[in-house]
Amino acid sequence: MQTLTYRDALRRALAEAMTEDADIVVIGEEVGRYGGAYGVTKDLIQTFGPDRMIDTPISEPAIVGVAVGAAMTGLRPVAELMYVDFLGLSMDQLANQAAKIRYMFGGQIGVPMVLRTQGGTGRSAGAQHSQSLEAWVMHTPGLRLAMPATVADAYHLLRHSLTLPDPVVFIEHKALYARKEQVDLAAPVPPWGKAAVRRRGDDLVIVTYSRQVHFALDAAALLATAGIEATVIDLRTLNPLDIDTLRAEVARVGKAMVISEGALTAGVAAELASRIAEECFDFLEQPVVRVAAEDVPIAVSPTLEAASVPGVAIIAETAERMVRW
Amino acid sequence: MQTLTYRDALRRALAEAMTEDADIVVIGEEVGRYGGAYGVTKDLIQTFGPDRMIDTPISEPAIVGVAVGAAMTGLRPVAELMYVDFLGLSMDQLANQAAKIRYMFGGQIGVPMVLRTQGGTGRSAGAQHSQSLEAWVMHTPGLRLAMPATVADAYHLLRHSLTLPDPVVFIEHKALYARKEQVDLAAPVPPWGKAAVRRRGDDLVIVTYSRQVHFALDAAALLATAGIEATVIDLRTLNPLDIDTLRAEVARVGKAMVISEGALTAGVAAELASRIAEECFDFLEQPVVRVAAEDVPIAVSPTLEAASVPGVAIIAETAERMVRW
Amino acid sequence: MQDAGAGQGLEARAGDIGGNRALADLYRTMRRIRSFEERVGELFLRGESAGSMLHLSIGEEAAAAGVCAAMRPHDTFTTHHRGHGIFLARGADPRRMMAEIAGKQDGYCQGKGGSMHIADMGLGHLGANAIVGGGIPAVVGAGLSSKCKALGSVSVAFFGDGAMQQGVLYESMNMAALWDLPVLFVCINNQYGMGTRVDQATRATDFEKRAQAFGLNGRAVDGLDVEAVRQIAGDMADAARAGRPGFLTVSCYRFFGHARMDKSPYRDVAEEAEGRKKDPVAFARDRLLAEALADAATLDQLDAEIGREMDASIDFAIAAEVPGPEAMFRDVFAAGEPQPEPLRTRLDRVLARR
Amino acid sequence: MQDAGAGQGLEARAGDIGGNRALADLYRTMRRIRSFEERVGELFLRGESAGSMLHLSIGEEAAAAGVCAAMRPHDTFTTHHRGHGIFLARGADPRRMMAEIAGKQDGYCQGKGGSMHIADMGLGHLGANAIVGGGIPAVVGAGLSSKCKALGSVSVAFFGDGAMQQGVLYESMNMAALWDLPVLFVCINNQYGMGTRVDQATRATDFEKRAQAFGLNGRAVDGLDVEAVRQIAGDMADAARAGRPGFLTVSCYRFFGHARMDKSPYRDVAEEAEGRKKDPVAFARDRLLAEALADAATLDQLDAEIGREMDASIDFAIAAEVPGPEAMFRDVFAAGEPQPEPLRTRLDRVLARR
Ligand SMILES: Cc1ncc(C[n+]2csc(CCOP(=O)(O)OP(=O)(O)O)c2C)c(N)n1
Ligand SMILES: Cc1ncc(C[n+]2csc(CCOP(=O)(O)OP(=O)(O)O)c2C)c(N)n1
Ligand SMILES: [Mg+2]
Ligand SMILES: [Mg+2]
Repeated sequence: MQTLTYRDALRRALAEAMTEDADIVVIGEEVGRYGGAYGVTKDLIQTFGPDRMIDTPISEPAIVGVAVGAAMTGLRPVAELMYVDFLGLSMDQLANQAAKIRYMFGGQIGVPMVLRTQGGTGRSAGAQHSQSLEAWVMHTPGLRLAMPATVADAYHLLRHSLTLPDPVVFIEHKALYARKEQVDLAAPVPPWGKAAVRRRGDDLVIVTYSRQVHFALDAAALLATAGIEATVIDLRTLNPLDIDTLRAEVARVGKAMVISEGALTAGVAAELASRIAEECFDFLEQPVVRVAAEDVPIAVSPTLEAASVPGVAIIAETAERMVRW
Repeated sequence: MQTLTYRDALRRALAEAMTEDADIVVIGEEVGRYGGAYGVTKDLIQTFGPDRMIDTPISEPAIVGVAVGAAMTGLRPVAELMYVDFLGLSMDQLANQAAKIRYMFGGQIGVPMVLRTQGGTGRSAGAQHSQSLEAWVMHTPGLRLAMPATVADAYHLLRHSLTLPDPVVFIEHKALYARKEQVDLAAPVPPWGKAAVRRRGDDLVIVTYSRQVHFALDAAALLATAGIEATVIDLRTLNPLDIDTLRAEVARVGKAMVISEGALTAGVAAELASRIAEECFDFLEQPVVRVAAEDVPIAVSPTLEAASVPGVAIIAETAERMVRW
Repeated sequence: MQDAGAGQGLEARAGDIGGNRALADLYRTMRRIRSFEERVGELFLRGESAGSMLHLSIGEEAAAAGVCAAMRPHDTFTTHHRGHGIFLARGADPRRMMAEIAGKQDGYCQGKGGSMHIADMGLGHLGANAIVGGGIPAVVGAGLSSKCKALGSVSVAFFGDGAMQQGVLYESMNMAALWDLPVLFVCINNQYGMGTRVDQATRATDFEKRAQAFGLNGRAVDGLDVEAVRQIAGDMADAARAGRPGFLTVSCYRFFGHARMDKSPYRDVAEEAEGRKKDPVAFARDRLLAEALADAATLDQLDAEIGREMDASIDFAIAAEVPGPEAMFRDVFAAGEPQPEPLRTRLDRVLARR
Repeated sequence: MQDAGAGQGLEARAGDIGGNRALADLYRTMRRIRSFEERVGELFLRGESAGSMLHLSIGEEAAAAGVCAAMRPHDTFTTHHRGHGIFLARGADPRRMMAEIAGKQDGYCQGKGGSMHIADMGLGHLGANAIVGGGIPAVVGAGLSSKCKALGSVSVAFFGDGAMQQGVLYESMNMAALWDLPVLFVCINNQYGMGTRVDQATRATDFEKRAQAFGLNGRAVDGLDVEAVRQIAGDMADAARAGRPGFLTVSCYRFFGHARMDKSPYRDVAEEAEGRKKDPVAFARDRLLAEALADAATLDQLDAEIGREMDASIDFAIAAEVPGPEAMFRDVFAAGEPQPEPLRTRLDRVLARR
């Protein structure tokens, strides 16, 4: 057991993977000398040198496109977008190229790359630096999508991503980097594609991922003091999506809430709610309830920012209403 | 009454709006001299000249960005992306700029532009020219989204879009351009944001938009021969989304199918299914059933292409199973 | 004098100082920028800013003052994330700017935009941008409006050297040239994009040559000398107004870290000391004194007066109200149009069924 | 001889014709391209192509043949939507190409890619692209692999003049120059992007100057003379291999419409007649004859032989199987990984509950 931050766990995963696999290179803005805008790649350039920690110009479309070409020719690139909000610049290379190459070319070749980036609110970074755009990725066939909530998962999911034959979008949460946990990295974790049941209770099931897992757990702790016991599922990956765990837990309990920090409409919460309703209809006592970000841009004002995404209070309050329904 | 194609209706809407509003300019690749890749703007350059039918270089990010700046300074631009698949190139300008400007700037100014484009399958155009990406747009706060299915709506929704104070993404369907209908353009149509009930029956409700409306209607006709009567709702706009009509129809009937030509996962069908389940839970006899494109890229092979998106057969077959459930 | 600058930035106020209206006026503008930015740093240290993504333009005052002095009342512009100085040079009210940086209701954008999204349609500020290069194509659109509607206005895009590697710049320059638009692209080359020195981002640092290769009037100027900047920007704005779009790169040095948390460990003390010698404010002051256009006492007095003005902007920002919760749903779409439904309203409906 | 070309394109077969191996070989390559493209048009007319988005490279044969002749076995490349000729020049099997264009199982991509997404890793073809400019950054990535792994290979991006206005090209060129990568950018300037003549898309048509302004080895060559193209491409490929990336623009004329449905109403007959005089195949043939490197009979015989080869590719494509429905779910992800669930499987589960 050791105390590790999410940031350090990511760095360790990268460093270990790079040590084991000489084909891994990191390509992105400020990943080398600067050590990453959020410090994830700090000092890795000392170990791996500038040829493997490749600082790029501010050219997001090309960063992703270069990674695609590198992945097709023998490297295993980790491309980095400093903010997931910059996906808008890279979506062609990601969705039209990386995601489709294996298919369009009849299975001749894959694109084993990882696109690391971070999203979410929590730093008054404004409308263009606070989004949660995982739904765009999840909607794109051909992409894997990992969103770690815990320190151990930051490590394990990144290690695993770096072994996969297909492109993985790996979205960290900007408000989690400094999060510390006691972890034993040698302890077993659920396999890739399996959700983790972080807490188990019989009154309702809360399904979420990334930072909202912690909000859900905090809310669950609060609810427990009011005699309500919630199951909290951390999805860990959105592609693959672990339907089996969702089905088993919701069928058992009969009430489900899904939470996403992304905008409500046509977001991840909609997919989760639809899946659960399809798979568990006969067991549901009430509609699956979606708690997601408001359908508004994120304001820089800290009060508005916090109010526009789910938090412990609204989760707990909604859960209580669901249980008392 | 007259016979008009979808393409001609669009052209007429543009021409009339441009005649009435001198601030409207069309900006895009091949919109002028060529008359549009699918012929929508054919000959408009004769009437409005090259200063209002502005042929651009192949620069999708800038096309959308230029429209944003023009819209902020007194013009009402109609930017055109030749294929919705090119959104990946323009998403930054659309989602980070056009969609957020009014909000980020505290309501000082809006971006009254229309982004016309077309999507969908039907021409063996392959993975990068056959997508249905409306979910990315629908998920972005600040954007309106219109997807006409009928000739009359091609006309009316475009006319209406050209009066709105906010950015509208207007997605046509490539397989509908040649569609002919008898229309009376002076006849009343539902207001902007209202869905149209295209057929009414008591056995199940089918909710869809764009080309799938016609597949749904054809399926409904087939079903009728087997004694099953379906309601078919054409959403017309996905933002605004007409929850009231959905609620009223589904509450009445108790069974709902939603159809989208976009990929299933995290797509528009998920949003529709979630909405209906939330709003009509007590009336639903069975889960809302999603019929959407497979979670695969679109192959160029005509057989694979057709098989990967919903069509009349699967709609009818699924509807029958739902009713006989 | 306390509220000088409020809406007055477009007017010369240099009569106060000396004979050379131009230089004195430019000095005053640059000093106001410098003082304002120092106060932004203070606001952050006092924990009153909205977040830490604050990018100071200290060292870059000549680009802002010189180019804005070449602009006319109806001209428009966009800026990058380091745009406080430009906006001030254009005539912004420092109090409303500071309030915006604090995320307050009284800010230019009602606290929704903050430092990186400040804008003011009254002054033709079409917006700062947190996307590197994101605001560039908008000026081509503004140039198109100007041409189509014969407005006679020029539109100016301000951006950093980092944006020179963003593809949309070239698409935008190409269109401006193709359509003979009244547009000016201004690259403020402060030698760094975050921790990346400009020669670590490209092999080709003579940026004006790129613009020339796209058919623009591409020029370079040293951002130490504000009069030189104003002169060339004036010529280029005239040319742009006549349909010959231009690109100007202004060289300077980013005195401090990228944003408030960055201590620039990637550059050494000697380099920074050398770089900070390229101080356009000191350079202008020395020239005013050397050419006897002002005496030191008058300048000191002016500086002090500006200092008080900027102190007041902090007080104003701190005292201002935070936006109320109802602001959250406002301005996603225009008033009177269908609005987004708040989460709680939806939940109430979904959960209140029984 | 019927199946000549199958995997043999990288070998010289010119011994058949005359003394100047080089020109004769290049002529043969160009003739094969011309003949193949004519058959693609025929396939479409016979209703056997998958769709109508077929872009013929007739008139552009010298760019394909000349540049590919400068490439070595392990080199890689990407092409644009008009890439049949390039792939053939690289040694593709016309039968598998034609089958792919027909959307058949026996095509290079099992009928999933079609004309615009043809690829073959065996020949280093990293893929054609239906996004203008979309394949350009991939060669920078391939160049990076080559450099990191000391492969000694060059990677070449082929694209049209239309892609010169796509921002990602400049980002890519900048990176290639910054990192000294073994990369070559080849612009096939056929004067049109759909209906837009190159001077209607830009004011600056000397594209090599743009590349120079980004620090590349920027050159231009006339695509009438295949030997000139091969010569300069060879020099540039050598330089690229040594770490000096290059950009070459090859001028030519698009003989026919943009795609199969386009009759080019936007250009007049006189222009087309003039443009088609710039025929690299005829030019090479004339030179072979003029320099007595081949006699007309031999060339006629070669042409006829090629014609039969290409006719056979049509027969092959028509006879080939369409992909079976199970192909739909294959290759979204690698085999053995979690796969997408088919709609029907999900519906069966959802609807079979009772
Ligand atoms: C598209 C995009 N990429 C990256 C960033 C992160 N970022 C913010 S400022 C900056 C450096 C910009 O450098 P430059 O353009 O020279 O402006 P300066 O900060 O020097 O004024 C970077 C990389 C961003 N905001 N937007
Ligand atoms: C990003 C993108 N924009 C637009 C198109 C539509 N389109 C296909 S080919 C083409 C013209 C391309 O011209 P050029 O690059 O010169 O190639 P050419 O067709 O002349 O070979 C256009 C506009 C596209 N496929 N991709
Ligand atoms: Mg800079
Ligand atoms: Mg061309």
